[in-house]
Amino acid sequence: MDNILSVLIFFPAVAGLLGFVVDKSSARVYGISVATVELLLAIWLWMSFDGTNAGMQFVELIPLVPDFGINYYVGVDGISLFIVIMAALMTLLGMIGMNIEKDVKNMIISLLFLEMTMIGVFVALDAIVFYLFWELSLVPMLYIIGAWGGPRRIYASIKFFLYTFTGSLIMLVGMLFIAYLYYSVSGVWSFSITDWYALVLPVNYQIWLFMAFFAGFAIKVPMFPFHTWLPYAHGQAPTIGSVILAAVLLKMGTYGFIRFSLPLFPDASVMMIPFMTVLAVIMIIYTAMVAYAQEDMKQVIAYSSVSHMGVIVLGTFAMNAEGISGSVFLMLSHGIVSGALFMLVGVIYDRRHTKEMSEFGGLAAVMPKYAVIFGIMLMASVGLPLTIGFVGEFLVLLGFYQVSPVATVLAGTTIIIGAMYMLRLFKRTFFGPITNEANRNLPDLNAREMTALVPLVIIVVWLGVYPKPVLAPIDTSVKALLNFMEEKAQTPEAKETIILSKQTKEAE
Amino acid sequence: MLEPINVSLASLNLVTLSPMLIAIAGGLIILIIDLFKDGLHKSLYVMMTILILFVDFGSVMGLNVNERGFFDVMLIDGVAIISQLLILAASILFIPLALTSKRFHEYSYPEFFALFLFMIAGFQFMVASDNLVLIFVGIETASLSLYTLIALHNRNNSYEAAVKYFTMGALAAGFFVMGSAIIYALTGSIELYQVADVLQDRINEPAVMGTILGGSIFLLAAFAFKLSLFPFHTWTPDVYEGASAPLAGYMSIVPKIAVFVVAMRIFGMYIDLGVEWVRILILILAVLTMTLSNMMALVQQDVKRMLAYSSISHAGFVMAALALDTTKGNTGIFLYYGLFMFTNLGAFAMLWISRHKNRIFHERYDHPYEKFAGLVKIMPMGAVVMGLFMLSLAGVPPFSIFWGKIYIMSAAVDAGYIWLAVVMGLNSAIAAFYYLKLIVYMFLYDPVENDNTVYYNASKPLMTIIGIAVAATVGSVFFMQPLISYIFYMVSASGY
Amino acid sequence: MIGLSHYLILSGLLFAIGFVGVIRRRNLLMLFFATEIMLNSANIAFAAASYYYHDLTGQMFAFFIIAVAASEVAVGLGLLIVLYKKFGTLDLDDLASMKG
Amino acid sequence: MEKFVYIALFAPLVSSLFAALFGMSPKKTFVGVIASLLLATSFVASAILAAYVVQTGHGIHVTMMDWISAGDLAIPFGFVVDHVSVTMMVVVTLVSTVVHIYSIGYMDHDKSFNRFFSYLSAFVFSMLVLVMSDNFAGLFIGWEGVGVCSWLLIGFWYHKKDESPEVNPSISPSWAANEAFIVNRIADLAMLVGIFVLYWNTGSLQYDVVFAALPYLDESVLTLAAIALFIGAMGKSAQFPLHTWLTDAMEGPTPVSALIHAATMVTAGVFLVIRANPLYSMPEVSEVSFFIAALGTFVAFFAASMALVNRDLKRIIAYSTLSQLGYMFAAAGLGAYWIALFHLAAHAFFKALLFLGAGNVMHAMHDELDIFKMGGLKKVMRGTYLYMGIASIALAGIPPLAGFFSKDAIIETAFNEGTLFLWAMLVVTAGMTAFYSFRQVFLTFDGDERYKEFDIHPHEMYKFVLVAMSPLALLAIIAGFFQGAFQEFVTSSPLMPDYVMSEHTHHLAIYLGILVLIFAVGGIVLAWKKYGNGLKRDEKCENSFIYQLLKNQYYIPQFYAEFISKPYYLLSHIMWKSVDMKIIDASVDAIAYLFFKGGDQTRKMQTGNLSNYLNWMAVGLVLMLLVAAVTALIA
Amino acid sequence: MYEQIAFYLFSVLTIGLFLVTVLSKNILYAMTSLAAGMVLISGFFFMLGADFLGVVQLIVYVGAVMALYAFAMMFFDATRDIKEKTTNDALVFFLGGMVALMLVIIFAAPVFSENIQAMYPVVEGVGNAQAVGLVLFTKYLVPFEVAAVMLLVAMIAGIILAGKKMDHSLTTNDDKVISQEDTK
Repeated sequence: MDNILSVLIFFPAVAGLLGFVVDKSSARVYGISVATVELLLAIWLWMSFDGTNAGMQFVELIPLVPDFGINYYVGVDGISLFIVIMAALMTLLGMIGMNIEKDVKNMIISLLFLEMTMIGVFVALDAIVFYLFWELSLVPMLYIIGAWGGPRRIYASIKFFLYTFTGSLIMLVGMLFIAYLYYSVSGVWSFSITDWYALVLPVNYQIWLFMAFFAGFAIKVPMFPFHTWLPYAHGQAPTIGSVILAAVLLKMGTYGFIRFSLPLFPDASVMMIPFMTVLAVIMIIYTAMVAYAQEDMKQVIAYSSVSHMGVIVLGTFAMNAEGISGSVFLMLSHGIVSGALFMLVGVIYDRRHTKEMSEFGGLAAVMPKYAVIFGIMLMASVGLPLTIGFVGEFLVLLGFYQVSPVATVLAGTTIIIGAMYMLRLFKRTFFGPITNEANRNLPDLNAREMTALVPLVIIVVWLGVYPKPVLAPIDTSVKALLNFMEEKAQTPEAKETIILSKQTKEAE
Repeated sequence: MLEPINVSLASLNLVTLSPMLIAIAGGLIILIIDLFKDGLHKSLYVMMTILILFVDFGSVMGLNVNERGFFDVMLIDGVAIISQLLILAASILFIPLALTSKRFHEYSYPEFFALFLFMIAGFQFMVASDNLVLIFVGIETASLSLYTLIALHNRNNSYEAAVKYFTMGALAAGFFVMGSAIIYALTGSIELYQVADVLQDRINEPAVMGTILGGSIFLLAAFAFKLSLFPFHTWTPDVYEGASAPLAGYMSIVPKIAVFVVAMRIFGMYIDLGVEWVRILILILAVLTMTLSNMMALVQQDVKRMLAYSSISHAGFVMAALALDTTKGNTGIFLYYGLFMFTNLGAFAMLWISRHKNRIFHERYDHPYEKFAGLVKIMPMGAVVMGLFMLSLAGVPPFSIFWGKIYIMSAAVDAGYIWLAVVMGLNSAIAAFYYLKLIVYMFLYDPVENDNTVYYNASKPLMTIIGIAVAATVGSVFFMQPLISYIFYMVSASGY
Repeated sequence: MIGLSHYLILSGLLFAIGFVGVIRRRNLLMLFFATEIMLNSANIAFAAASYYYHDLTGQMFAFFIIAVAASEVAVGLGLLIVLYKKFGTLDLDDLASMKG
Repeated sequence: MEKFVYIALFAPLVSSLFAALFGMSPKKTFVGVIASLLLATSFVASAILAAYVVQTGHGIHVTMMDWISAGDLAIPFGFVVDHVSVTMMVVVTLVSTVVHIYSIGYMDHDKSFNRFFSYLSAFVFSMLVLVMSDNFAGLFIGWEGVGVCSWLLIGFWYHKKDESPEVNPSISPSWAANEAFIVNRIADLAMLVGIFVLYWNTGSLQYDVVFAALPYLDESVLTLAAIALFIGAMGKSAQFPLHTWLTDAMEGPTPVSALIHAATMVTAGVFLVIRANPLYSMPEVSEVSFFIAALGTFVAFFAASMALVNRDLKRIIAYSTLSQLGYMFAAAGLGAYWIALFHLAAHAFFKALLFLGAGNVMHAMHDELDIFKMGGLKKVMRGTYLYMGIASIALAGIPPLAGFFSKDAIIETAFNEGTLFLWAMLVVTAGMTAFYSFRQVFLTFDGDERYKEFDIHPHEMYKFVLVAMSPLALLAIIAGFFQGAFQEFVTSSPLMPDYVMSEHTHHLAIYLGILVLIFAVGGIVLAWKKYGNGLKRDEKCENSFIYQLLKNQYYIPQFYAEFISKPYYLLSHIMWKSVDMKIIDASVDAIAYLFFKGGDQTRKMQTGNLSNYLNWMAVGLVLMLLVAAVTALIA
Repeated sequence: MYEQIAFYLFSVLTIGLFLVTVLSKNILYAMTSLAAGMVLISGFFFMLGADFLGVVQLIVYVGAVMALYAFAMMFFDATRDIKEKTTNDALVFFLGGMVALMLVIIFAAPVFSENIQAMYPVVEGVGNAQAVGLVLFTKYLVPFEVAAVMLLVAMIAGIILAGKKMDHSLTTNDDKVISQEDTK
């Protein structure tokens, strides 16, 4: 099945359209079935994926507007493969764990459309197609936050939409400029990324273009100081919205850095390392501190997301295989872990309709299973070895040490301050005596919630102990990427900074 | 004594006149039918009009590119053909909106349809000539018809709107004739290709530049009024509000396409001559227009007024493309309006569907946001359709206007105006807010009053038109390639 | 000797007068008078240029301007009549129900 | 032999998972029994491996599977059983087996009995990973693993509530757990940096590769690596200034204190220095090594001083642990790695014994820990008294018990290295050690029965528990005699340099020993004089500045609370409320507001009045004409 | 010489009359002076040799337009003085002055070009009306016809706007009311 990517993209969309017909009472089962099939398809994709091939696989190219160089062009490599799978997985588990009474059908349909856009973003190889899915993903998310959210949901959803939209429009100008440069060099219009890769841009252009793309990606990531939409979005979104947002949508930004910024502007990327480093380090430390001051469980996790995304950004700009592979892996692990944490907060919110930490205390005694799973996710979040969280974080910090030891140490404080806010959260919620009588008889996780959470626990441990099946394809593609960047870089500084692994060097 | 003049019929190339003649004849036929039999139902006239426009459309399709006719007064170049096609297409889409389930005043007049056809003929003359006289007469024919059409809606707001539009239009006509007078005084000609030749020679005379610029500025002011550019835009929201919803939608498209063609001819000439100030002024106007009208749209309480401001903003956006004076930019103008046509007309048609005669949601506004609160609960498909239009207007891909936007932004980038592309992008972001506001009202709020008022004016023809608009909006990606290549071919064939 | 510039400047002055009238007048009927002045001023410029260039085009334009002016009067007065019937006034200060 | 490696390693994991199965069930004694059996299996396997290493003289190296590989980095799950690690394995599995059995009795009445065993076994597994790993990353796994288990176990009684120090001098277990975890994380960061330095300079994290590459590295690299790794060790081994967590960790159940915070985990830092001895032996890093020794000595004295006045039974032992860790670092820093390792092993036995004894006392006293409220317990708790006595004698360094040999060797090393100041400090500390050990013993077991005031009826621990403790007691007594054999065994490893005293020291050894002994005996005598016949409180002394200083742990916890924790929270709050909300978010909103405000202002031009509209058109025209005229004039 | 005198006389008169039109409070004065101004403008046309234009000016403006205005004035009963709020005269005259200034500056430039090739030259010895007729019915026939349509539009517009049917609005009345009216 060579066109599996198109199937992956459009299956949920078609299912979403058909979903309008499905009766309200059965919508949930319908959604779960569709998402399951989608996940199976994604796993099939993985199974038929050639992990040793660093290039794009399952490529499809259908001209859309050939005069203007726009094609429906999709493909997947080691970097995007697992994010696609994760998107499918998180959608499914999110649906399973979802506890929504109101307008279930609309929610299911929105989620299915959202799934289409998420997968589309990660497999798009044409800048316009990428942009298309990128923008389109805002719409269902807007609806999800706005329709099922908390009291300030409308403010939050509009803020989310507009902020991201603004940044990406500047990115669009950047894309158009590259296409123009490509046109002026080759005489042909093209928006395909693989064509652009061949383009050698002057360094000053690279810097401007880098900044243009930065505007789009940084807001999405979200990088300091563009992050303030995120606490609102998470704070107000329903559980499922937060799960998808944290697990997948944020990854679009960092994925964009890897897919666009690094290979297209290798020199600018190298020149921007100090800038990105400063932002990333501020992001890591500052938002972790802010997370520490939060009173609302969900806000803690929301800010912690920003902090962890800082680590991912840092790894992206390590310019060595360790850092970038780690960064990609960390995207996955952060997706799984933060998704799970948001689901967990959702569990308690369903029961008590509050997320304030001061309302709780001593939950460990009342809800032991919940506490155990929360504890495991907490440990994964703070990067405990043999959980999924460690592998990426370790590789990123290891990789970035080569670039800047001082920044690494500063960024490394994430393992300290990360532990501080997470443990504070855990202690205030789960430890101590049961002070609030309302908590005394809370039911523990039910079967539905367990179904949603246990697979995540298994993945957290499995990929923590044996990350190789995932890490190896990522690493192959990342090495190819670095190799490519090194060849393309013009300035000697860039060539020097981009570190190829010994194996790649020997292979040359 | 004067020599008798022999003119061969073939040299007149009368076929270039055929489209306009068809429209005029159609108008006359409708008047004659009315003369013979009173009280015919409006549906007859609607269908007649569609048929006439259809024939008109066909005759435009049959024109050859780059021909002149009738003592070189008529100029049928690619631009003229595309713009006529767009005008006719929009008109064909517009006119069935008369078939509402409720009766409104203007459609009780057969003259309404005759005037409508005369107006179209006026527009067609405007775009198919480079003679300032014909352009002027065409503009006035169309405008006078339009003023009347607005007033025929027959309620206080429509008179106010028509009078405002008329008065400001008269001032603009004054600007136009003064500008033409300066051009004539300077060059001794009012045919643009000759004007260009003469100016080309005189462009280096030191003191003439100010005069050239002065002439262009009067014209720019006149066209800025027609295109509703800042600060000549002030009529737009009021007129749109006073006019019936479909006519407002129509006004946001067809007159503007026609005026854009003329503006392209005139200002393209100036820019080609190297009068850089004209370009700068147009860019200033365009940027001010899109930004300020966006800002004003943010604070509107009425959807129709919001759409009016948004149309102004879109016009500013396209005007910026005109200032680029590149083939791609000019292609972008038509592409943009070709796409905007469906979406905006669809959006106004949705307002038309929800127009209620005597249910007052708001003492002043017909379409306050509150009216659409919770629409998704009352009328799910309606809400989804309106949402699609809003997303398209906001420039969210893959809906139609997105393609126009990136094409124009790309044109700006190609011409080296990257800052302009960035401004366009940021403006789209601001604009997204007020479109979202409607979506938020429709999808995220609960209905204010739970009854079926929003269905009020719906009828099968309206649904059909909206269906076409939706199909064009959503499926735009599939016809982008033929559309772009056709327009690009036509525009470049006319040398713009 | 009277040159083209004399006529043009006269035309310009008349235009400015009409212009002042348009922006100053609050009574619609009198406002329309001012627009007539503006159109006429252009006519002078056209006729003058036509004379000095020995070219008839200018007179043509002026002729059409007169035609347009006449049509505008017809439509304008028609509008004023309906307006007057409904509002009972021609003062445009009373004509501000739509704003913002 | 490989299978024994895996048995030794994974038996505790199996035990942990097995116990976890019943984690949420009510107490099931068989869980404890099976866990203990599995631990015993692990011990037996370790012992077999030890015998194998002794016999063959070389270690076993197994690679189970790949873990992380990215770029050039390849980290396997590899385990090495050599002289050093096998020693640790034996000590760890032995002590933990005893503690497991002990816990069956100690945790008898606890409703979370099964969970406890799960955590405890998980800890042992982590500790074994730590000691057996063949690379730094594997070590780090164990390192963090024990940290988490320690967090779980300190916070085992999580349901106790936080109280302010004025109400209750001890803090809540959950607070203590978090403190331990976070303080350790600070050190872990440094350790990670050390790992990064080594990786980027040697290209690997395998011990053998790294150590082989050391001679080719720059001095700065070596120094940085040595410092970074040592900071890592400081955290886990609770060296100053990261020591506060250890005493707070006494909030955990006593078996935990015995296993983790005395015998095994806290010695991981020492183990790391011993493991990385090729690095610390490099002449380029001699200053770092000396710093280690100096810091160790300082901590030995510093901790002992705090132990002098403390009233909390477990905390006294914790300070003593701290002090003894100082001794170990002193030895390791001075290059006497095998002596450090020997003291580590010996200390594990008697300190675990001491703690378990303290646990018995607690059990008897219904969790009362204040030794001022005890006294005269020897009548009811003979066995415990005996064990505590033995352990204290060993700790005080009275021959022929284990402590004498190991500690004396360290003091001798300090003398041998010519660092007389360190030597003097260590000797004085030996005296203090003896004093506080016996102060505690006397206050607990001798003198008047003060507990009766509080209506407590102490009783002796279960018999099987006492029996289970006997191996430790035995080892505390006899371990010292194997000093020679141990030296021979350990130093036969290529990775373990020998350390022998110089001739000079050797000659003086007997005098030095006697000197230390005099101090030790002096300490005991002093303790007897002061406390042997019951508690006589001395108001004047207790109010003296030094007493208060020591009692308040040199005010260091208060310092941390006032100058680190609270400011951090305040700063966080400012960051959130003022910076994030008021500056960053507000500026984003301000931009949006600006547009709104602008819209509100601009819409005023839309007055609805036609005249104004015409004026606007006029203004527009005039402005544009102005441009034209200006251009004309310029031209 | 006569030409100069005539020009300046006519100019001053025209400007004065139009100023009265623009500034007068009395609509009758305004209209009368407008008509007089129009007549004078036709004088300019005759001076400039555009006899036909001059005649048309007289007929259309003074004849038709002024008559229309006169009727309208009667309809609106506007013979009395009209009160106008002229709040910002300063701005108005500033703008007017600026426009005048700019136009003078623009026109003061040497706009007249020597080398203009007249497209439709004024033929010596041929009457102006004849020459105009020739051009109008060849080159400008299309605009002429369009102007005819425009006048038709204006006529229709005038008729229906002023017609009785506009008095009952179908737009604002409910459909029930409308159907009742239909049956009447």
